[in-house]
Amino acid sequence: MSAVAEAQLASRTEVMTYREALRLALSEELARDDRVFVMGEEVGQFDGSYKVTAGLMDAFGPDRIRDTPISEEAFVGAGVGAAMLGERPVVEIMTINFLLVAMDQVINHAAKVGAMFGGEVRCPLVIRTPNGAGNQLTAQHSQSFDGWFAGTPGLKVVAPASPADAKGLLTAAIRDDDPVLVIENLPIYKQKGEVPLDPEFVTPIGRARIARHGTDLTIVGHSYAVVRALEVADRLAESHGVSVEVVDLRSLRPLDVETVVESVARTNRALCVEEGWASYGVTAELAARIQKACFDELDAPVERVGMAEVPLPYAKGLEHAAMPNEDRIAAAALATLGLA
Amino acid sequence: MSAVAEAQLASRTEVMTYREALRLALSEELARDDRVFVMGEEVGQFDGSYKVTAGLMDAFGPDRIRDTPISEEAFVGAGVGAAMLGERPVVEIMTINFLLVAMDQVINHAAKVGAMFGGEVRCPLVIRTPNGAGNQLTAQHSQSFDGWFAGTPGLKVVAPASPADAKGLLTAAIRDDDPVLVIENLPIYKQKGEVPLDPEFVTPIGRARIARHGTDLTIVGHSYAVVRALEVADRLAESHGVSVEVVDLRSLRPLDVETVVESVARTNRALCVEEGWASYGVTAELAARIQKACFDELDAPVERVGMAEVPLPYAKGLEHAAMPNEDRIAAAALATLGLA
Amino acid sequence: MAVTQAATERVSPELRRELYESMVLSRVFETEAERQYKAARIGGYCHLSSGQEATTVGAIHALEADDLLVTGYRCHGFALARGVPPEAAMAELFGRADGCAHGRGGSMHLLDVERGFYGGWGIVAGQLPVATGLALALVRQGRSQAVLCELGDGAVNMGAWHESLNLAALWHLPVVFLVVNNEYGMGTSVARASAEPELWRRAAAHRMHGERIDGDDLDVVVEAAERLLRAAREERRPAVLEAVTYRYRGHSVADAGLTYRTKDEIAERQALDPIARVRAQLLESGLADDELDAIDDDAEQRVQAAVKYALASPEPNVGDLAAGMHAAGSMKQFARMRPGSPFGEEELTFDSGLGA
Amino acid sequence: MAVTQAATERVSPELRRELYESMVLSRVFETEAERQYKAARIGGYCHLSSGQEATTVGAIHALEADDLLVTGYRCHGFALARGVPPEAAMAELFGRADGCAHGRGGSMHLLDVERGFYGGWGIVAGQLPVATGLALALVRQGRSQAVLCELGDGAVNMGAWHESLNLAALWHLPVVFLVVNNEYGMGTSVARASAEPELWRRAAAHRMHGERIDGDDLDVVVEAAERLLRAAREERRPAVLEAVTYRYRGHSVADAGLTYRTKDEIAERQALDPIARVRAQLLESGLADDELDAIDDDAEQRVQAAVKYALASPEPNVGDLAAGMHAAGSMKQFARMRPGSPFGEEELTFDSGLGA
Ligand SMILES: Cc1ncc(C[n+]2csc(CCOP(=O)(O)OP(=O)(O)O)c2C)c(N)n1
Ligand SMILES: Cc1ncc(C[n+]2csc(CCOP(=O)(O)OP(=O)(O)O)c2C)c(N)n1
Ligand SMILES: [Mg+2]
Ligand SMILES: [Mg+2]
Repeated sequence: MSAVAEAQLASRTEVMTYREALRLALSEELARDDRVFVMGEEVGQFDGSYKVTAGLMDAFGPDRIRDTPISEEAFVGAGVGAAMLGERPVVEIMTINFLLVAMDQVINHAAKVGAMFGGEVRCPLVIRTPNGAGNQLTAQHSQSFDGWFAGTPGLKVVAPASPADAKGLLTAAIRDDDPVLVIENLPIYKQKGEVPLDPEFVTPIGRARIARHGTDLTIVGHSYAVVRALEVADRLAESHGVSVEVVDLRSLRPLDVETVVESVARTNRALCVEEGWASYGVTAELAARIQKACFDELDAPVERVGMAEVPLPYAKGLEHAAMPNEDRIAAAALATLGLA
Repeated sequence: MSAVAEAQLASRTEVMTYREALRLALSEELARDDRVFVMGEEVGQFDGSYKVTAGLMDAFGPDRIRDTPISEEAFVGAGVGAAMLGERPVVEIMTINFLLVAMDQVINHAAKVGAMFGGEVRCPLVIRTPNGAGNQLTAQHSQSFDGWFAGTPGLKVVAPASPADAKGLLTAAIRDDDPVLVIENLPIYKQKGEVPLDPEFVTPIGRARIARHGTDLTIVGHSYAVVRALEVADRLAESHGVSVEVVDLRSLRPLDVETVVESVARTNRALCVEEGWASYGVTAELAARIQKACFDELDAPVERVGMAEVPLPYAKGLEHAAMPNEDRIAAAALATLGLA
Repeated sequence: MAVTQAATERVSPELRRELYESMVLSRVFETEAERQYKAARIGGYCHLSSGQEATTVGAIHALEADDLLVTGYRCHGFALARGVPPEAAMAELFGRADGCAHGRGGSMHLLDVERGFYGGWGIVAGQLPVATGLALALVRQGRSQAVLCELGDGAVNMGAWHESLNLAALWHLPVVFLVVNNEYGMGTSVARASAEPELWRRAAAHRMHGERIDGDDLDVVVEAAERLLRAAREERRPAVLEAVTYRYRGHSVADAGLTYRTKDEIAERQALDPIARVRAQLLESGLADDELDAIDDDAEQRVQAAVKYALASPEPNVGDLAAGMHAAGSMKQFARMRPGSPFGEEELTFDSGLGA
Repeated sequence: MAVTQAATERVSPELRRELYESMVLSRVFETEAERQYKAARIGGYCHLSSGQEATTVGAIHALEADDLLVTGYRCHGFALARGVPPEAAMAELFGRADGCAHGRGGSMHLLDVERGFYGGWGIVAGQLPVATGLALALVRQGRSQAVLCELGDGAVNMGAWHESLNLAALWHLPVVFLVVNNEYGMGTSVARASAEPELWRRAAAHRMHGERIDGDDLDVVVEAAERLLRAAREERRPAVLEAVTYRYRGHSVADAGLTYRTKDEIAERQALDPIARVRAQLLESGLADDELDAIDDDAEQRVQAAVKYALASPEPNVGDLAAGMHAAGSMKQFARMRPGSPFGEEELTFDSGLGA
């Protein structure tokens, strides 16, 4: 491609879904670096159970887009071993719920390689998997263990909430020399947004983003919670004329506390939201950090909203009531603003 | 036994180790209830890798004290199935690190039985396992995932810090109709204390304990952190004449926040301590709860101390520096008191 | 391939007719379930077993009243064959209070403790350790019964399979692992997933009996399942029974099921439909066409009645969101957890009258 | 039992002498390690392999320079046989900066990437998936080398064994799984843990070659390991090699090792000591006693030199607590995580000069 064409491409963006943005990052990295390969259940012939990898097997062949048996422990561990020898495996786990059977390889192997061996060998492994609930998938299939991984030294954890970050963070993860868990999200896959086409576009790991500017309250979250927060912000602007700032964390480890603290120092009120259970969850860490860093700035306690603390029931009505839906987030926001 | 003898026994206590207290609870419950049986690696012929079950196989036979192959996923799951049919399995996992290979059975099976099946069947399973570090066991063997389980609706999690509670909480766990994780601790096994001999003695699940009364600062923790906190409290009383209150949580789910809040409302300062990593850990939840419930009472931000956030290194000096040792806790306490 | 020969005489015409009713009920129920799913009255994952009825119904028939059953998520047919009323099953799919799991579990998590059915589980192979534990409990309780544990051909590559088989064989537990080999795990054929595609052979790794049968031949299924369950009950000999069958529909209602196989392949298998086979056998044995049509109509009516029942059943009370999560009395243990709770948590209650 | 016959002629006197040196070095090193452990200069878990030297040294000899090695935690002998200097190994046990893992790993986590040794791992069977991945990487990189993966007899009951073998067989990966059957997993004999105690037979569950050998016969080990590693390299045929041997000491230095076996049993096995066997063979082949004594003395001196070296090596710098955890440049990513940190966390740094 000519330098001019490249320059144009570098500046161009295109509207696409979160799913397409992930696929674009994968195909660009597969094309750029032979060490990159994709491995997981149904990623090839089936086109991916959520179609993220659709078409990639035709484009890159079965060696680089590897269908695996249902053996998460073995192929996550195979990713660890391949990465230790310099490959760049991108392992797909259908949903984060199934990482439970491979927990030992993620926590006690991938995360340990760097430090336990004194920096003698690295593990540039990427694991991609969606969290979330909301389609009546029920108790065993509707969880978000994000905080468990974010609390594990040796791992890096990112969770894109927009198509642009889906591309930018996945690219950054594949190029990173450490194990990175990329937490995607089921409801967001179909969300559309502007995505930079520049193959060199990356979203830096460890940098949060102000998704919406506001002055009265900061809502902090990651993944789908950000989409909900933006909706609630609009709603409250109309209904109560309040100005809500929304911080999209983008990374959970490293966690960009500075951006959160700068925001809360201006708004003096914070509401932390997550799709998973809040007790002992991601929002617990956020609240703990904010109360310490913003002790003198806070006009109200840091509030949290998460999924109702029960194994998610199947019935639509029960499920909806259990989710951190927009009504519950709005109510929590008003309570934090003293407007409840 | 005569009523008189029973009455005497009921009121008697004896000094024994934490390990012996656990063994006493097991043998009393095994004797009391035929449905109770013990299952795990080396619990029988080997007398238990940490000797908690020493002698029990001779006393109760190989059917009730079952040695298993190294197959944590299978025998934790076997505990789930047996419990669903009304048995009272007590599964021993050598150390909490090895629960990673059985995570799916604990989180996605044991914890789901009650709610997912609409209350049609219960799972009275007990899993006993020690957490902790401090003997140069290195990165893969020195972890504390306590908060992960405490954050899982459907489970109950207790963590005795004294011989009396070791007996009382294990007995309560075995008699409970829900899955209970009993988190023991390696360094405490040899600690001695007064233990009630009454076979009916139980420590109620969900009740914390004021382990030491004080007026200037509340140190909150569970498991071995409580032992450290008591030591630090004495130290600071001498060195700085400050009066430290220590709250032993005893249960992590349900978490007795009321006791914590009552204490902090009096001392106006809180330091939360844990053996594991603090970020996204148990102390994150404690800080989040305290800042909300004690917003107007706090004179300083809630502070936290945990293990340095790195896979625990082997070398003695590095390991000591990484642990939430008494020096680090004392320094954090003084900082919280504004005396640093 | 160690295909046990059919022993047709073992299935009497009366029994065959009974099993035919059960097979048809399963087929009709699932056809209706797919319709209702597309009408958005059923949500989540919905896995159909159309084409697998001979395996399902034959294996369940081999169970005694006090035997136990555990399955994966493809469990409609097993539940119905075991006697779960279509009403309770359909109401569960609709997420209603009168569902067999009170609307908490849905399609993947049917159960019926009174009939010894300990669930429908959703994690591949996760039900195997649980089934092993049920078998252990039977032994400890001195009950000479057995556990039938269903799993798929894809599940045999999970570590839980290996660990459970070793434990069952080592401890002589009365459990029969029924591998329903419908030739695909989602879009992956057995040959693409298993280095040893004759899955029954893996039992030998634990000195356990294994065999493979034609899962579309009702007589063969009944004979083998009865024989292996008896050995489990009477001699505490666990076994692996691999039944080769075929799934007509996609992996779940959401999957068209055509990226990994051809329409022709499906058509070929449908030409050998197990229900049609049994129908033909019944005609041979003297039943009249209209008698069989009457059975089919009756199944249609039972399923329509189940739909009516499900529609009439109330939505679960939102106040009972956490019902069943904890045993009665647990609220007291959680009472002191309220201060500083995440927004709304204080309101959660779970000591409820649902279920046991 | 499929014991391959010894092919004594394949091991020349020169080679036998060399391997004897390696076996003695391992024995002497571990004897000293136990002494140092009791003197509190070594901590944590310390697993000795005294008695297993023929298996360890024979299998490692079969590796080519570019082959890869992965083991469990009982790894001293493997590391030394592969050429890790006793100094670097002993310094690691002492937790010193010059240890092969810079004092971060200790006894269980020795490694030497330059020699293709990818660790010393502590979770039973956890190294199997990792070894499978290393083999996959060899294939992707077009390198015709193989991976030797050590595990114990107790490890074969973990799900990771089953999943890894299937993946290796299905994808034709060049990996040989060396099952060091020392008859016990901690205090559990093979018969009490495995329904199929002939562990090599489990390979068949994945259409993989398996065989059992006398792990105390150096010649047999060398022959079998060379043959299977060649098949892995040249034909991408993975295999299971079960070597039957015996552990003289307890499971770890902390275990007296007598609750589950008798002193007599240990004595019987020591009477057949593999090192003594090789020494006898060397005498037969004409070496003089004092030549062999000289080898033994040399090993003693090398180990004592290693102890000196370890003692002289500095303790790791506490400021480098997190060294190696993350790749260079990661500090920048973590820079914004500091506010509100738990006490002391701000000070943690990990971009360090250690290692790669
Ligand atoms: C541990 C785990 N991994 C992946 C999944 C997603 N999943 C659900 S069903 C299935 C295929 C199972 O195939 P098979 O065992 O043949 O059963 P079938 O669906 O054919 O009845 C997969 C991969 C899961 N539920 N659990
Ligand atoms: C998953 C897991 N469970 C338990 C342990 C504790 N453990 C360490 S070694 C061992 C015995 C292993 O025996 P074997 O595989 O025969 O190896 P050997 O020690 O005899 O060399 C056990 C149970 C562990 N490290 N990992
Ligand atoms: Mg299948
Ligand atoms: Mg062994």
